[in-house]
Amino acid sequence: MADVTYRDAVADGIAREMRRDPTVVCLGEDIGAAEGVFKTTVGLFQEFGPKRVWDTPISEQAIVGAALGAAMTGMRPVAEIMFSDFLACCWDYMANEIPKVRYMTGGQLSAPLVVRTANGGGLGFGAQHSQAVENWTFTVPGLKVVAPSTPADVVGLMASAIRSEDPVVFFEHKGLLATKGPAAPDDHVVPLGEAAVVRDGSDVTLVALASTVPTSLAAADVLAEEGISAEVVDLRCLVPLDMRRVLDSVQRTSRLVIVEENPYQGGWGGTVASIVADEGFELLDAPIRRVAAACVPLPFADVLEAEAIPSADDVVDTVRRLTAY
Amino acid sequence: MADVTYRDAVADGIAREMRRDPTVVCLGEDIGAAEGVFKTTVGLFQEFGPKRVWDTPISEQAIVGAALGAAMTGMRPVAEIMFSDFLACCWDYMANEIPKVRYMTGGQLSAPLVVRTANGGGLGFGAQHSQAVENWTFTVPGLKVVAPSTPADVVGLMASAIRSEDPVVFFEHKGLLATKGPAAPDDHVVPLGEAAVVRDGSDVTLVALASTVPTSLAAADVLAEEGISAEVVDLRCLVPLDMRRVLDSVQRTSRLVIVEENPYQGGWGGTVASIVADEGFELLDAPIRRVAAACVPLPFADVLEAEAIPSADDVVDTVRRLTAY
Amino acid sequence: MAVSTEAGQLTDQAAELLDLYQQMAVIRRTEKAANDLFLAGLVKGTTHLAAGQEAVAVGASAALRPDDYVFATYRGHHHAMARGASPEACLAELMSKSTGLCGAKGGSMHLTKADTGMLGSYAIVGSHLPMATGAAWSATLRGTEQVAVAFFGDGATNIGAFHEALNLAAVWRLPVLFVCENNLYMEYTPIGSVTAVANPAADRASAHNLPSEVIDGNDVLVVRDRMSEAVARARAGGGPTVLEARTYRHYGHSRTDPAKYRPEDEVRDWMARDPLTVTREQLSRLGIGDGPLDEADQRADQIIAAAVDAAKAAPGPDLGATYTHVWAEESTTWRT
Amino acid sequence: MAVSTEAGQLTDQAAELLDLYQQMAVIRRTEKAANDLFLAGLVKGTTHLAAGQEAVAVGASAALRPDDYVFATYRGHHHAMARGASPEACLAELMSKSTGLCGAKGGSMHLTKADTGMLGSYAIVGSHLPMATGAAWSATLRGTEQVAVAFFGDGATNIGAFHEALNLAAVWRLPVLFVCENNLYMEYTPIGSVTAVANPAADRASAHNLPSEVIDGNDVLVVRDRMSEAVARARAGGGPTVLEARTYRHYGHSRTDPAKYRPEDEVRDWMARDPLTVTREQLSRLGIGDGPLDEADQRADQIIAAAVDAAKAAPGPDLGATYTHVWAEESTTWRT
Ligand SMILES: Cc1ncc(C[n+]2csc(CCOP(=O)(O)OP(=O)(O)O)c2C)c(N)n1
Ligand SMILES: Cc1ncc(C[n+]2csc(CCOP(=O)(O)OP(=O)(O)O)c2C)c(N)n1
Ligand SMILES: [Mg+2]
Ligand SMILES: [Mg+2]
Repeated sequence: MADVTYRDAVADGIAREMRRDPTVVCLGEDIGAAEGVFKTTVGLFQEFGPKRVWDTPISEQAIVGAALGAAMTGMRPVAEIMFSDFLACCWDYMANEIPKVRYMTGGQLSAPLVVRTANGGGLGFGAQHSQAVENWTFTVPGLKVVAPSTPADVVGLMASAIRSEDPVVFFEHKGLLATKGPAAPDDHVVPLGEAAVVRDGSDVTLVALASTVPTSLAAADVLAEEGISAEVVDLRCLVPLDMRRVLDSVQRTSRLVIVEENPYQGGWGGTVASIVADEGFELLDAPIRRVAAACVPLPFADVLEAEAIPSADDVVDTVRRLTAY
Repeated sequence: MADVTYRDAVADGIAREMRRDPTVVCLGEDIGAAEGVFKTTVGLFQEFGPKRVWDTPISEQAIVGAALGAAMTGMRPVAEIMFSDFLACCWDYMANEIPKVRYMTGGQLSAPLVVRTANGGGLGFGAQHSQAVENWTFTVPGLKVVAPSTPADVVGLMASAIRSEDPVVFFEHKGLLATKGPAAPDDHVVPLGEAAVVRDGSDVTLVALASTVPTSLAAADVLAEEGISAEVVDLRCLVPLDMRRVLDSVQRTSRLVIVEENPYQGGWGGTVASIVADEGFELLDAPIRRVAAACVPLPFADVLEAEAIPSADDVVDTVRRLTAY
Repeated sequence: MAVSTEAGQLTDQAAELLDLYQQMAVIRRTEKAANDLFLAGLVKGTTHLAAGQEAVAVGASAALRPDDYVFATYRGHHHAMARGASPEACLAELMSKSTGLCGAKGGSMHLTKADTGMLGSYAIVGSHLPMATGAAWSATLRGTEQVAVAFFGDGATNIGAFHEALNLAAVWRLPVLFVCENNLYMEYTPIGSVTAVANPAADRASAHNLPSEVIDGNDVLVVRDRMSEAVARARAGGGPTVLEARTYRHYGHSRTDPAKYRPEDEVRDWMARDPLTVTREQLSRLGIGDGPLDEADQRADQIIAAAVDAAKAAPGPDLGATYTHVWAEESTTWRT
Repeated sequence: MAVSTEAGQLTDQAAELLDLYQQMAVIRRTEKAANDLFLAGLVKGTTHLAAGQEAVAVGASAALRPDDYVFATYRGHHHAMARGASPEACLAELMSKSTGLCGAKGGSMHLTKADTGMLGSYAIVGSHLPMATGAAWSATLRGTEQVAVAFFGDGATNIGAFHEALNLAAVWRLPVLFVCENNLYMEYTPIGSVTAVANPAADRASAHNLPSEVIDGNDVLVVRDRMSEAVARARAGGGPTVLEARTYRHYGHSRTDPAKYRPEDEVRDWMARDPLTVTREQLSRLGIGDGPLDEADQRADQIIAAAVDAAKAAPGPDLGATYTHVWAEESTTWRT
């Protein structure tokens, strides 16, 4: 099978579920006839028509609020929030409503919905269109958080996300949209909460997510030339978080570097690090290191943005120093 | 001097700055003649009148958005968001606008404003009125984050917050409002970013914030009876984060327990833990432990809420097991 | 309901109105009980009583089908009960009992009875209007001819979600009713002092090309009839309506608020227009004397007395309940 | 500006209009240059061109005092330039040069010139309306009689912040102008298909008890005059006004969008009403022939050619700039 883009995998992943389940409906800004600003909904309007693919006004609260109301009443809405930065415009729904309805009604209601969003930096979109905000959603009990790094994972995790009885935030990384990988086979389903060891290694564990997976793999290539064998774990989800695979890997490597696109303070890697510093304390032969973004809003200029966001070089440097420890 | 309540200290702290600086103005819902839902603005409307203390509609975006516009143009607004859960209703301003204007304009604009908010649980207000969300703000570069635990610190940190040229989110813990402590002396100013060692100890360091300071102190009392000497560090601010004092303390105690009211996943303690697991790795004689809330929306019933939120008993248990390590 | 009167057999009209009175009387007493229990320390946290606003809930419910959807606010006890929640389950919830509507995990602000279409009470002002819009959207997608109703306060009309919901509902022509209970105050602040228009909800409807009306929210028949028209229009594909029901709360905003900020004569005038009084007068005009009404009051007293006893006797929740209902599968945790 | 015409000395009226034309011509060419530079790969990220909408910015600015405040959107190049930003500084910003308006940290979507009252361009739709409201509030608090203006698109009228700002501004009677540039489209979707009213901004003003008007946004004199009235009212304490200027963008929404979703005749009609053409015709009616206009065009060409050269020649930012302007004191970091 020919390789496909991550971008096309998004539309493919949604379309597969829409074919399977008539209660799956999409809503968002410019997702219909216009096929999405990122072209991640190409073909959906044509195949499924205006009763399944709904264009909305610029009303992020209404979008996810309506998705919640529909999810409570028998539908499986897939809502697009165009850039993940705009999750801030409907954060009340993301943090206070969607993840809490099941709990605060004592299980009477549920919210089987997906909020998809284009996430992350590296494209020169400036401070308000470039953030990697998986860590925002990570703070909220009741949300499942998915952030795939390959086209096949996009399809397989989209299936799980849409089928999930729990609300899922699905982060599609803007920097990966044009990347290619093997197409997902028919009926491909990747369960939520299973990390993937995408490269075996023995000297250090690199824990990565979405864009930092290719970053870490590139770093591992460089390190391999220097004789350092890095294992790369793609978390794929933050919730459920597959700490078993991380701890297994650290058991073998005894060194841990976490590679995050979000800033260090408040980043998801802090939680991963703290679990390892607790439950994996005896496995460690060296300090835990985190390669994360600088504590700055993201600058526009590409050279500055590259400086702010973790690069393969940053990972290589960190691992080099750590293995020398 | 007689002891004062934390609640009264809030109004006192604001009033002191309003007397000092005529550009300080307050806005929020029911803060004027009604003197605030939590009575944390008592006396302000009477002393300073309607040109300094403004009642707003229920429009959280307009409140903090207007505060930002005013801050850019010569005022020092102090905006109240009634419950910190409602920061979600204006999260775009908190995450994308207020902290980024200085940076994305290359330093042309600034946002010297304070957003005050009643934070935290333990009062049976249910899932949407009880969260401790300092960790939300911690994820955002450009925000300073303050969460005092005593009346005197409220006054001293309020002075620094209002005088700061940077935006500050000021968390007033609902569970502490009725607690008492020594009044702040005249001209009391506590610099942002200085943690306080509120109890000396030698066996373990407890790092705490706001409500978890009394929790940790209570735990330390119990532990002392068992011969375990716990040092308690009150961070007072998350940004700037005083890691120097934390690392100093761990150097002496070689054991670290972080006590947080927010849930474990995405909690601020992850960042503290990861810094110590990196820079303090050699100081540690035992795993780092975090006592944090369960990954659940907060339940209404008091017994359930108490189960979800860290208690002194939880801290005692954790320390006991850790010192036995 | 078969009730005998001084005058013998009841007309259908009178019987129906008497039934509405009975419902309101039960709600009124539940609110009083909630207040008493709060003052006695048996209800924790906070509570927002709807006494005085019963006619909105009961009148509106009378216009709905059993499978229609209702979304309410933290001031939502009356809506929960009008949609079938028992006083006992409501009071048990307030008293943190395992028999509570939400198993004591929701509390006063989140009363929900999903199996009878009461899809929750929400405590962030305005947040449920988009949800009701979405439920109406879902009804059209599924072709069920259900309608959804969002009840909200006057203060909610100043928050952005209100407008986003109205616009989306209008553009998609959804079967949703936006019913404002204008009780003249947000918390302690008169609504007029923070709102640019006189009728906070109705005067905003035209901004979204929606029909609207200001109605007497203390007259249960007016509410029922205006709602019936709007519901019929919505069910027939005619889109949303904004109704603004003027009403008044008898207690303060929440908890122990004595509501001192309200002018005495305003309180007096509105108390004279208590929806229960209004309905008694209407019934008397229909020839129903005090007998059946007193009977209804007594029945309500008995129901509430029994409800309070049962709620008091019920057990508290298991601690294990803290960890359930976070995820669909109880076994799931956030990490492995 | 002293300009000689075929007919000799210019009237004041003509001189002023010629100046407005000159400004628009410069903006037009800056936008064209930005597009060319984008296609040449010298502008990264994204850019939203305002070509076609110049009359709104230039006409509105002509009605403002130098110390008034302007807030714009990601489609804000014209506002930045109308408020004194040089084409060179704008293009340098787009080209990631250290000489850019924001030192290459903002980019196309965040052009700002605070020292001349252009308080920024904001890329989250609707977010700046509350900010402008706050700046107007600040002006009243300081007693300066400044006004604040928020420019925004038709699509922005459907987001909650729009309404929150209008209501607060109305209740506090603030000197703020809400100026909608209705260019008929949000991104690729016709505004009418997602908006419940025909005039997205003007038809919402009454929901907040504000005066409003739909005006010709391609006629710089109309914009100037209607703005002048609204500004005078605001300065005199008469409160906010909503103006909806109908206009059209010549390019697609952003980047390389070919805007294929727009009907050909719509494009043709609007291109015929290009604000530069409209102004040329007005000037010709005032007796100004092609000479001064061609001169103005040539001057604009020269300015832009020089600006492009200078921007190209300018150095990129130091990597150290990544870490500055996060905090007031450069020394501060988030931790010790
Ligand atoms: C977004 C948000 N802001 C503020 C509050 C705090 N609050 C709770 S009720 C209330 C007043 C609401 O007034 P109204 O909508 O008129 O409803 P009523 O209480 O009168 O029924 C406020 C401000 C809230 N719950 N949510
Ligand atoms: C809150 C938010 N939602 C979505 C977007 C993405 N977006 C950018 S521009 C735009 C269309 C805006 O349309 P309009 O307000 O008419 O302005 P125009 O681009 O036509 O000038 C959208 C949807 C955004 N920037 N912010
Ligand atoms: Mg009210
Ligand atoms: Mg537009």
